Amino acid sequence: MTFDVARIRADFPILDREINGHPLVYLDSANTSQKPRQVLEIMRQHNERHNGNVSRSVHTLGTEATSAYEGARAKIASFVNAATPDEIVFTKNSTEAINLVAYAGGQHLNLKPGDEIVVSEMEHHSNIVPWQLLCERTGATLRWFGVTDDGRLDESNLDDLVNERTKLVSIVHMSNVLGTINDVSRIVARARQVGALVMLDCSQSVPHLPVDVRALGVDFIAFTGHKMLGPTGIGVLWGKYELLAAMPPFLAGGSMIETVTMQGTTYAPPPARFEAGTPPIAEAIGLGAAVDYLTAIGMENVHQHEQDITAYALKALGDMPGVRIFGPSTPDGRGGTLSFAVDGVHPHDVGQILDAQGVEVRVGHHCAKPTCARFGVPATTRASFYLYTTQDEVDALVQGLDQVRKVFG
Amino acid sequence: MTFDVARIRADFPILDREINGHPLVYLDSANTSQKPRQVLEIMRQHNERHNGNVSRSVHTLGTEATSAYEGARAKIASFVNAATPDEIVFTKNSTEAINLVAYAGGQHLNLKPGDEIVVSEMEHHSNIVPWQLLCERTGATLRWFGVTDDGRLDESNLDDLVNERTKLVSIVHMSNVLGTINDVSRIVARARQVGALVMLDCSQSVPHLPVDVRALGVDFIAFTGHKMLGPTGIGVLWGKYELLAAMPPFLAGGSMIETVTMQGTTYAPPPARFEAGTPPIAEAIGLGAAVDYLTAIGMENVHQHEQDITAYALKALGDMPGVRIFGPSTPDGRGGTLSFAVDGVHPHDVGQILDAQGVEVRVGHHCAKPTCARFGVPATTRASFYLYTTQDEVDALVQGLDQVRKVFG
Amino acid sequence: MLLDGLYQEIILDHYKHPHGRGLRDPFGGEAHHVNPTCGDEVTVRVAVDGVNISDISYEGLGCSISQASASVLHELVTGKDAATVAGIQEAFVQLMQGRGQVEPDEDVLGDGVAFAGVAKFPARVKCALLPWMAFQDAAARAGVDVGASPEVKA
Amino acid sequence: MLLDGLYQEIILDHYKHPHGRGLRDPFGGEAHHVNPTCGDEVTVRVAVDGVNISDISYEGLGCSISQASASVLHELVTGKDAATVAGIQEAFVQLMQGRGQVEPDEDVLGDGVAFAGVAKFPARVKCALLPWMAFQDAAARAGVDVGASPEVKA
Ligand SMILES: Cc1ncc(COP(=O)(O)O)c(C=O)c1O
Ligand SMILES: Cc1ncc(COP(=O)(O)O)c(C=O)c1O
Repeated sequence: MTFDVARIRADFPILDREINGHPLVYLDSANTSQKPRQVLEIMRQHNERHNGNVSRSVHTLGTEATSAYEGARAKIASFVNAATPDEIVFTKNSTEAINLVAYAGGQHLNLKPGDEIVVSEMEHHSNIVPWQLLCERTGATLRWFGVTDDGRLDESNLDDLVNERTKLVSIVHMSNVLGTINDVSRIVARARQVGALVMLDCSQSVPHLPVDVRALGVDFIAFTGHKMLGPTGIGVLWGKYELLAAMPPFLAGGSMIETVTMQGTTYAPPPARFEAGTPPIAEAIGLGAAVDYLTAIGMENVHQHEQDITAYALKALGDMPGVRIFGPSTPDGRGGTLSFAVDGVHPHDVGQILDAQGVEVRVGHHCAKPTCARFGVPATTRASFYLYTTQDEVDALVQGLDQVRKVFG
Repeated sequence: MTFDVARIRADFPILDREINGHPLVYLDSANTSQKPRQVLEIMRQHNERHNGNVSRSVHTLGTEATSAYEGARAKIASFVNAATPDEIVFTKNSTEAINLVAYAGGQHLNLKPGDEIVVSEMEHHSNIVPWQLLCERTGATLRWFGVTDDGRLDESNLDDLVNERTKLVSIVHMSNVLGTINDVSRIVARARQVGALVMLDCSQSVPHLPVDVRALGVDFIAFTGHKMLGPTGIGVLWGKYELLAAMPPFLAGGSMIETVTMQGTTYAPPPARFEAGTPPIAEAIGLGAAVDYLTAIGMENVHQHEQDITAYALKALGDMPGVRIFGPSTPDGRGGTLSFAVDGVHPHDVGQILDAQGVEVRVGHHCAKPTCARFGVPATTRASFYLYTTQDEVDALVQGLDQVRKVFG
Repeated sequence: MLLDGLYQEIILDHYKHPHGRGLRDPFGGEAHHVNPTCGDEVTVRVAVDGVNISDISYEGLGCSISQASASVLHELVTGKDAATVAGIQEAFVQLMQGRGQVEPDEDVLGDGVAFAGVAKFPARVKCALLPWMAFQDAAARAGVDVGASPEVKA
Repeated sequence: MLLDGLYQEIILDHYKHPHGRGLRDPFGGEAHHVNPTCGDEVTVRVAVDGVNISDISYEGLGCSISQASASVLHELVTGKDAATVAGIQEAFVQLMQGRGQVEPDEDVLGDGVAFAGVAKFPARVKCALLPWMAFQDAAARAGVDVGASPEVKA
C-alpha cells in the first residue's frame, strides 16, 4: 500500500474545520492527536449497541462488552509485541501508568536511603515528579542524565550514573520537546549489568514508530491513547509478566481482588490486579480500533511519512532568519516534533498569531520545564506532525511565521 | 414536566435492541447505566469538531476544549451543590476517587498505629480495600458498622465505633447490593464530635437521588460517570476546598505542578493538583451532558419514578414463592436495586435463563463479598432500575423467574 | 445466546442428583478453588491406590454447571489410572476451550459430552472447569500428575 | 478568534518600549509571580512614600501582553495614592474578567483601555493580569492595601 495522505485525511472529520476563517492546520499532535472516523464509529457502536460492564455479568451485553474489551487488550499486546495480553494493564493515561510503577514497583523494590533512581533532563513532568515523590517517600536519591547541546541524551557518565545502587532507570523514548528518539541499548545493557529495572516513557514513540518491547529489552513501557488516534481517558502500562505478578496492588477496589473479607483481602493476578474499578471500557475499545487503523497503514509507513515531513520542515524553518530550532537538526534519530524560538517574540505571541491563521501549534514549557531550562528558555513554540500532516501545512506554518515577524517587526 | 418514560426511552438507542430474540430488558443499571443520545452526541461533536488538549494551548481548539472541560466541572459542581467548581476533581471512576483520599488524605492525616478508620459491612470492595491497604501502610486499625437483618446500617454501637481514635469514616450512601439508602446524619454528627473526617461513597446515590454535599455535611464524596448516563472512564471526587488544599498530591505529572526543576517541584492548587496528566476530556464533557439531561428531568422526579417501580417490584417478587429478597422490604429508605435468591437455583443459572429471555440482571457477589457473607450467601441475583425502567420490564423479570423455576423445577 | 445446549437434561440430572458428593477420608491430596468473578467454590479430595485414582470426593457452592461438572468428574475418573485420567482431563479442557468447535468423543468423556454446549458461553466455561482445576491440583498434591494446568481466562 | 483588538498598536508599543522596566532600590515590598501554565514570570517592587506609590519597578519574562501590561501598570500607578490605585486595580481586573462585555473608562485606565480586546481571549487574560497580581502582593508587603485578590482561573 502506498502512503496516501489525502485518503488518510478524509478519515479525520475535524480536518474539514475552519479556524478563524482559515482551513485548520493542526500541528499539535504531540499534545493530542486527532481521531479517525473508524475509531469514533466503533465507540459509538459500542455505546449504542453493546454497552455493559465487563468481567462481572453472564448476560449478553456484559459478555459482548467483555470480549470487546479483552479483544482490545490482545490487539494492543500484539501492537507492541508483548508476550501475552496479560502484560497489558489499562490505565487512564501515561501518567497513571508511570505512577503505578512508582507506587507498586517502588514498593516491590523496597527502596531505602542510598538506593538510586535515574531519569533524564529531557523528561516530561510525568516521568520526573512521580520519581521525586517516590524518593521523598523512601529516602532514595534521584539522579539524571544530562542533555547535549544538540538535544541528545548525554551518556558520557553512564557508568557513574547507573551503578550498583541504581534500582530503576526511567527514560523517555522520544522527547516531546526536542523530538529526539533515544537509542537506549547502552543504558539497558548497563542497567542489566547492575540489576536495575528499566522503564521507557513511550508516550511519543508508540504513536509514531514501530515499538517492540521485547526487542527493546526493557521492563516497563507507558503510553497513552489520545496521542495515537485513540480517545482520551485510556493509557497503557506494559510490564514483564513476572514483574507485574511480583508487584503489590496500587489502586484497590472492585475487580482487582481474589477474595475480600472485612479482615483481609487477596488479589487477582495481573492485569486485573492493577485495574481497580470499572475501567475505561469504551475508551479501551476505541484504542483497539486506533491500533487496527495504525496497523493497517503500517507503523513503518507512518514513521517514514513523518521523517519526510520532518526533513522538509527542518529545512524550511532552518532557512528562516531569526528562527532557532531546539533539538537535533537532521531527521536522523528524531521524530516529527519541532520546538523553536522566534527572535524577540514570545512563544505565546507566536502561537496566537499562528492561530489567527488557522495554524495550531503548542506554546509553553510542554510539561518539560527542565528541558526548557537546559536550553535557557522558559518556553518554546512547538510544531508536531502525524500521519495526516502535509507539506502544505508546513508551508502554512512558514507563512504564519512571516506574519508573526511582520506584527512584531 | 410530567415523567414520561416512553419519551425518555426514545433517547436511549440501545433500548431498541433485541437479545436472544426478545426485546432488551435492561435491569443492570446499578452495574452500569445506558447512555442517552444527547450524551453520545455531545461527545461525538467534541471529538469531530473541538478536540484539543486542555489547559495547555492558546490555540482555538485547545481553548474550546478547555472551556468545555471546565464547563463540565461547573455543571457537576452545581449538580451536587458544591461551593465552587474547584471542589470537583475528575478521576477515572469512583474507585480512583476513593483511593485518592486513601493515599493523599491518609498522608494528610498522618495516620499511626492506634488511629482508626471506620467503614461498614455493606461496602463495595472499592470502599473497603483502599482502607485496608491504608491501614497496612500506617498501622492504623480498620473497624466497621454491622448490618441488621433487614439490611440497615447497625448504628447501635455508634459511640463505640466512632471515637476519639477515629480519623476517618467512609460509608456507602446507597448500597449496591441491598438498595439501602443510609441516612448518615447521626454518624456525621458523631464524627464531628470526635473530629473525624467523613467520606460518602455516592456511586449509587448521585445517579438516582438529589444529593447536596453541603446539606449532607460530609467532607468527601465519590461518584462515577458510567452509572449516571455518562461515559466510562470518568469519575468524580468532591472534597471541601480547604481539605483538598491541605492534601499532598497523589498521582504526579503534567498539569498538576506549579514549577518543576530536577531538584524539586511545587504543586498547583486543587483541583489541578489531583489531575495529573491528560484528563479524560471527552468523558468529562459527556458527564457534563449527562448531568444536564438529569437536571432537565429533575432528580426528584427520577427518584420518584424509581420509588414507584421499586414498590411494584418488591410486591411482585415478594409474592413469588421461593424468592427471598435481601435488604429493606419496603421502598422507604431504599433505592431501586433489588437483590434476591431463588430457592435451589444458583444465581448464575438464574441470570443465564433470564438472559435467554432478554432480561439482563447481574449475578454474583457484586463486588461486595462481605455483604453477601453477612446474609450467608456467596452470590445473589440483582435487578436494578433507572429512569428508563418500566413496569412491563418488571413483569418480564417475573415471567423470566417463572421460566427459571420451570427449568430447575 | 440461546440456551440450546447449555442446560442439557444430563447436566440438570447431575446437578439435581450429584454423584459422589461429600468429602471423604482418607485422601492423598486436597485443593480448594474459587472463581473470583462469581464466587463459586469447590473443594476436591483425591485418594490414590497405586497408580489408580481410587476416589474423588468433593463439596462446593456453585451453579448447576460447576456442580454437575464435579459430579461428572467423579463418575468419569474414579477408579482409573493416572494416564487414562490425564487423557480425560485433557479432552475435557479442550472441549471447554473450543468455543463450540470441538466434537467431543463420548468414549472418552461419557456424560461429559453434555458440556459441549457450555463451550459456547465464555462466561460459563470457567464454571465447568472449576472442579477439574481443583482436581488437578489435589491430584498433584496426592503425587499424581494428570497434565498441565490449562490457562483459563476471565 | 481573530486578532482584532488583541495586538493593539498601544500594546505593541509598550512591549517594544517598556516604561519603567528594571528593578530599583529602595523598595518597600517585592513579589514574584509565575503563570504555571505558560511559565511567564514577573517580579514587581513597590516603593511607598506616605500614602503614595512612589515607584513600581519590575523585571520579567513573558509575552507581549504580560510585558505591556507591566509597562502600563507602571505608568498608571506610579505617584498615585493608595485609594486611587485600588480603583485603577479594580477597574483593570473587571475589564479583564468581563469577557469583552465591559466598556473601559479611559479616564481611569489610560493606555490600559487597549487591553479591552484581551478580555476576549480567555487564555491570555492571565497574561494581562500577571503583573497586577504581583503588584498587589508587593504593595501589601509594602503595607499598602490595593484591594482584594481577583480569582484568576486557568
Ligand atoms: C457502591 C459502589 N461503590 C463503588 C463502586 C465503584 O465504581 P467504579 O467501578 O465506577 O469505580 C460501585 C460500582 O461498581 C458501587 O456500586
Ligand atoms: C513524553 C511524554 N510523557 C508523558 C506524557 C503524559 O501523557 P498523558 O498526559 O496522556 O498522561 C506526555 C504527554 O503529555 C509526553 O509527551
